[in-house]
Amino acid sequence: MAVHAQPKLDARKLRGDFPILEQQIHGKPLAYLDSAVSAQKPRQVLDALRDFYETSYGNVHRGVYTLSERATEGYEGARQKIATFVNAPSPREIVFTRNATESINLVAYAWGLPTLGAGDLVVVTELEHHSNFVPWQYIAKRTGAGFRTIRLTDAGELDLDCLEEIATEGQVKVVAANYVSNALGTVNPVERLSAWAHEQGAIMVVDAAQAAPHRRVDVQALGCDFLAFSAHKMCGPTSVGALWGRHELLAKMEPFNLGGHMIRSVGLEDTTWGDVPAKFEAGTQPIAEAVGFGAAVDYLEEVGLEAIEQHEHELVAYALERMAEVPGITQYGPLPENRAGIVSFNLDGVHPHDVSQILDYEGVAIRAGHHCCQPLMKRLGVAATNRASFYLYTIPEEIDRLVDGLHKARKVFG
Amino acid sequence: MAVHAQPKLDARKLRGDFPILEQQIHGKPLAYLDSAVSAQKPRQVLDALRDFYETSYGNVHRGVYTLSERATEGYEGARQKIATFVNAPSPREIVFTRNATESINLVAYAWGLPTLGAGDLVVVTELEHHSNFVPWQYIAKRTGAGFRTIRLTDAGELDLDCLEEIATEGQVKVVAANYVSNALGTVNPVERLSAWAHEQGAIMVVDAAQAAPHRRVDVQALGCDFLAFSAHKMCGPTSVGALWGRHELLAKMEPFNLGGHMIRSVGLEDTTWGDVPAKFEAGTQPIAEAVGFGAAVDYLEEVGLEAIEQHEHELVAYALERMAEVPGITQYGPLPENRAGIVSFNLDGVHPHDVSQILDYEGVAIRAGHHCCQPLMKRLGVAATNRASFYLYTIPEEIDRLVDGLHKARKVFG
Amino acid sequence: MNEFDQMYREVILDHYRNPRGHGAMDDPDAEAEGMNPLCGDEVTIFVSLAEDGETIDDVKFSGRGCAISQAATSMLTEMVKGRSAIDVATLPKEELLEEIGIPLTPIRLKCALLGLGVLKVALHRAKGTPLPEEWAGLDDEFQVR
Amino acid sequence: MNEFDQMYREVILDHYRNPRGHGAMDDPDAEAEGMNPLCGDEVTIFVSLAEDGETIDDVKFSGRGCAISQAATSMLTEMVKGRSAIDVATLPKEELLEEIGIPLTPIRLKCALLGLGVLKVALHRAKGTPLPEEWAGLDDEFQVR
Ligand SMILES: Cc1ncc(COP(=O)(O)O)c(C=O)c1O
Ligand SMILES: Cc1ncc(COP(=O)(O)O)c(C=O)c1O
Repeated sequence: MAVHAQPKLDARKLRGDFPILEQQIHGKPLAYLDSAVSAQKPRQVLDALRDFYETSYGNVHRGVYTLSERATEGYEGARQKIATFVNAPSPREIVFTRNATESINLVAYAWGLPTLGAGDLVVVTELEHHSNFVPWQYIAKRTGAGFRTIRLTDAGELDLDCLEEIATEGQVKVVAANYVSNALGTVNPVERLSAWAHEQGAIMVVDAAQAAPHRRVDVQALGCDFLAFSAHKMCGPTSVGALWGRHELLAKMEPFNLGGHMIRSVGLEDTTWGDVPAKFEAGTQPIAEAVGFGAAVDYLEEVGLEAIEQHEHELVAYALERMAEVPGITQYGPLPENRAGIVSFNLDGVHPHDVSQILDYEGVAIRAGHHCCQPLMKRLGVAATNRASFYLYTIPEEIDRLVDGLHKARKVFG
Repeated sequence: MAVHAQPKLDARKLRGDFPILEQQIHGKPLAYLDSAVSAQKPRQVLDALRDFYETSYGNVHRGVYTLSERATEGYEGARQKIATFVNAPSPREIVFTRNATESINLVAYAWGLPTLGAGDLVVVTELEHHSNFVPWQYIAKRTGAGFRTIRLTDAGELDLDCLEEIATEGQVKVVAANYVSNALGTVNPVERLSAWAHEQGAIMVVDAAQAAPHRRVDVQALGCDFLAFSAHKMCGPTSVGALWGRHELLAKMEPFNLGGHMIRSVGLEDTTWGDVPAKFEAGTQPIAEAVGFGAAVDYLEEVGLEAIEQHEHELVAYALERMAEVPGITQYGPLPENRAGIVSFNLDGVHPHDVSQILDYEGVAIRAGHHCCQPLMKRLGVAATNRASFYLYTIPEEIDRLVDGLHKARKVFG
Repeated sequence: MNEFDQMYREVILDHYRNPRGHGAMDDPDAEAEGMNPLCGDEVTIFVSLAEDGETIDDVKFSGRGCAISQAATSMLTEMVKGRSAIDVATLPKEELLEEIGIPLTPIRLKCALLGLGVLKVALHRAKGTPLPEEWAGLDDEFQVR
Repeated sequence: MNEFDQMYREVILDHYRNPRGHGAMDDPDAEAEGMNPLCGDEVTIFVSLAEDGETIDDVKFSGRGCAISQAATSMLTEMVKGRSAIDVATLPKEELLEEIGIPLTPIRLKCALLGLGVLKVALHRAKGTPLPEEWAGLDDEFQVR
């Protein structure tokens, strides 16, 4: 991965863009270390949203009047920005959805339901978020296809040695994997999985929910067929996400949600579908949210994806080192070299809920739970972990405060 | 100015809440007469959105820290407001969706796919928006169920005389109808349809996308089983809608989208679903949008639904009367007594696109097209109509300007 | 001239009121029918070629629609008569738009290009050649039959 | 006392470190097992009744979880011993919450009520009575087995 000679990002300066970070929690400055679950929003995105509603709001694609044209420009302009962001060959390959979860369900329902059957295999990984696990498990069950998982090594990385065996058990039709694990921060070898999927005659579905906010994602370089991500994890609004898909696949697929806008013509007997991407965008679109998504992508590009990746890499290396000082800590996941800005750990004798609660009293927000990764939790042999995750506005002092809080938790429960 | 009754709502004052209405289009003040497609947003809603993002944003239900708790309160508080708004017996009967279209698809997929089969009938009306027509047609086709439409009288009202005949043609399993037609403004006899549906042993699905913004909707009085609506048509943000459903039906249903949050436990072999409504809210929810939706409902309640209905009734009566003066006009739809604030018409010799374009040059925004009602357009024997639609911020002068614009269009094309 | 007068300038209204080349054709050398899904506007185009099988001898169209779509198609028939089919099949849309000479928003652009799109599909079909890259998907978009 | 000291006050930590009634029971008169789906915390509760078939003679629990859920369950076992089963089956949750005596956010409330929920389900099952309205769906929520 070529990191360009790009200026390092100035997290301290960028924090000024995030109004929410200015507050105190329980009398301490807020240290928001839960960006993997959702990122905070810069003024630039909030301004774009508000400005759109105050000057240009209307429905898109339908009205022959000025507001509707402005809204259409805003919405389609955002589609173009997002296409460029992931290096999609064409903006019509970008479908706006509610979130990464819906993007994946769209593929599972519209591609999977009519395509899969007995003898076919659906392959996911043990490291998946439920959103890239449960839809495939469900659709496999409904269609009679088999369901297999790529297992993990003890280092928390995919064990590709099991691929050969999986291939003997049926016709692999779809491989679904995340690019970056939300629970461990593992960066997965998506290019290799794509190549393997294609050798099997399968499609490759990439869950980029944790990758798109934090590193350069290039759908052409990854060689995948579908890629899903959410705006809210990348400084954008809630309730909008995107699915990128190869045009030839999208064009052949059945629709998913049905209704206004996605049709060409509706008759009592027969209804025909509109073109891609309209075919997949039934009903009133996430208009303002897409505009906000576009503004978020502008913001990330301005900061620089390479700079963000580098910044988080430094933070995670620092965090792993500092946290290792805490007695009774167990850390999960790979070495910093192959890892995004996420640390997952447990503290001996202190339940994650209590860790997280004690940290909240220190103004430090981290997450406790199964992180929507119950198969992984089973693999690790734990019910839950603590997780701290970083973003472009995270500063090392926040990691120091996290470590101080862990010491305090140990003292309380000592 | 010819509004007859003493207005209970001061539209002129309310306009001050809507920043977008302060602008000029082609040098003329904006007259936004396309609220049926989407309503504009008051400052109160935009402030609530911004304030939420700036002070309380976090993911809901999962974090054991302050921001997440605040966000959860905001999100669940909105659910409570919306439940109260439609008089739902319990807030857990409210599912947040992207829009009315998705609410209907949820029922069609999760209830319809596993329930319907050959010999069953799905009944919709000729007056439906595509969003309450195409999902049912599609699911009927996939399951082998029959698909029937309740036809219209020449006055643009449902012809309930055909119900008896329909009932002889199979086992009616679902009746889906809109409460208020977006194309004609017809107010449909939903209570009677609910009663009939239940006599048949069918469920009743109400598309309230055009009703909820404009009149008091009471799910218990309507006697229906599901009710769908969208925030963006009721002064709320885009990308959030709601489905109300009876708990016993929701509890028995399969899920729709699958992924994070909607599960109870995920295993390699077996996955179990969460409770209602979590079961239907996969992935990160429309968090900020729900909060905005709640603020919109507060705004509407403050103005008063009865006052809104009365205001629009006066406007539509005035519009029908004034527009009848225009030579060569054909008006569609029922008498004002049974009609919401929507007028649909054609001007002899002038295509709707041209009418709409000419009006845009006068600052008047109306809609031209099939209004996502192609079956109705076929019934009316036209390809498209012009439609003007009113809301709480509409004033009679805007109708005067519409009429002036129609005279101008006639002159241009005379 | 303000924008309004430009869009509904006299020449557009004249073509709309008195469309040139309006009508049908028996036994055309090329023919196609399409619609603009947004508004349901329909256009059918008929082409007859000269003896050389290359020169466009006559073009006729029928249909219904807004002033822009009907006037643009009417202007188109005048523009292409006497030109070679291959020329017209690869005609840049800018040439027609210049002739129409009015400012068009993206939505009205579709109206203006309906006739040209249908004509291109008709010619490429008759020749058995694929649509140029820029127009790919057009037959789909205008539901050309 | 600030909020922090309240939530982790000594009595809570003491019940967490030294849970009363911790353990299993052979041949209990009522038994149920549940979990908090949010965090995977698990609690199994065993009840033995006195000769009269009504009075709670002994309660034991096993499980794992956060300080709040474990301490609350421990306190609960002390609270209910010697009371009548019917009383406990309809015990208002406020009584337990008062005993716990710390401010609880909605999420921590679930932790605090896990043990009580499981106990109620166990008792109602043993008696064959339905759960009271206020607790309906509880068995579902805590996945009680
Ligand atoms: C009657 C009716 N039903 C359904 C819809 C669909 O609403 P949405 O596009 O918000 O899903 C609309 C709005 O276009 C409508 O007017
Ligand atoms: C790896 C991964 N995949 C998928 C998702 C689901 O994203 P969303 O909830 O925005 O649909 C998440 C976020 O929780 C994630 O971290």
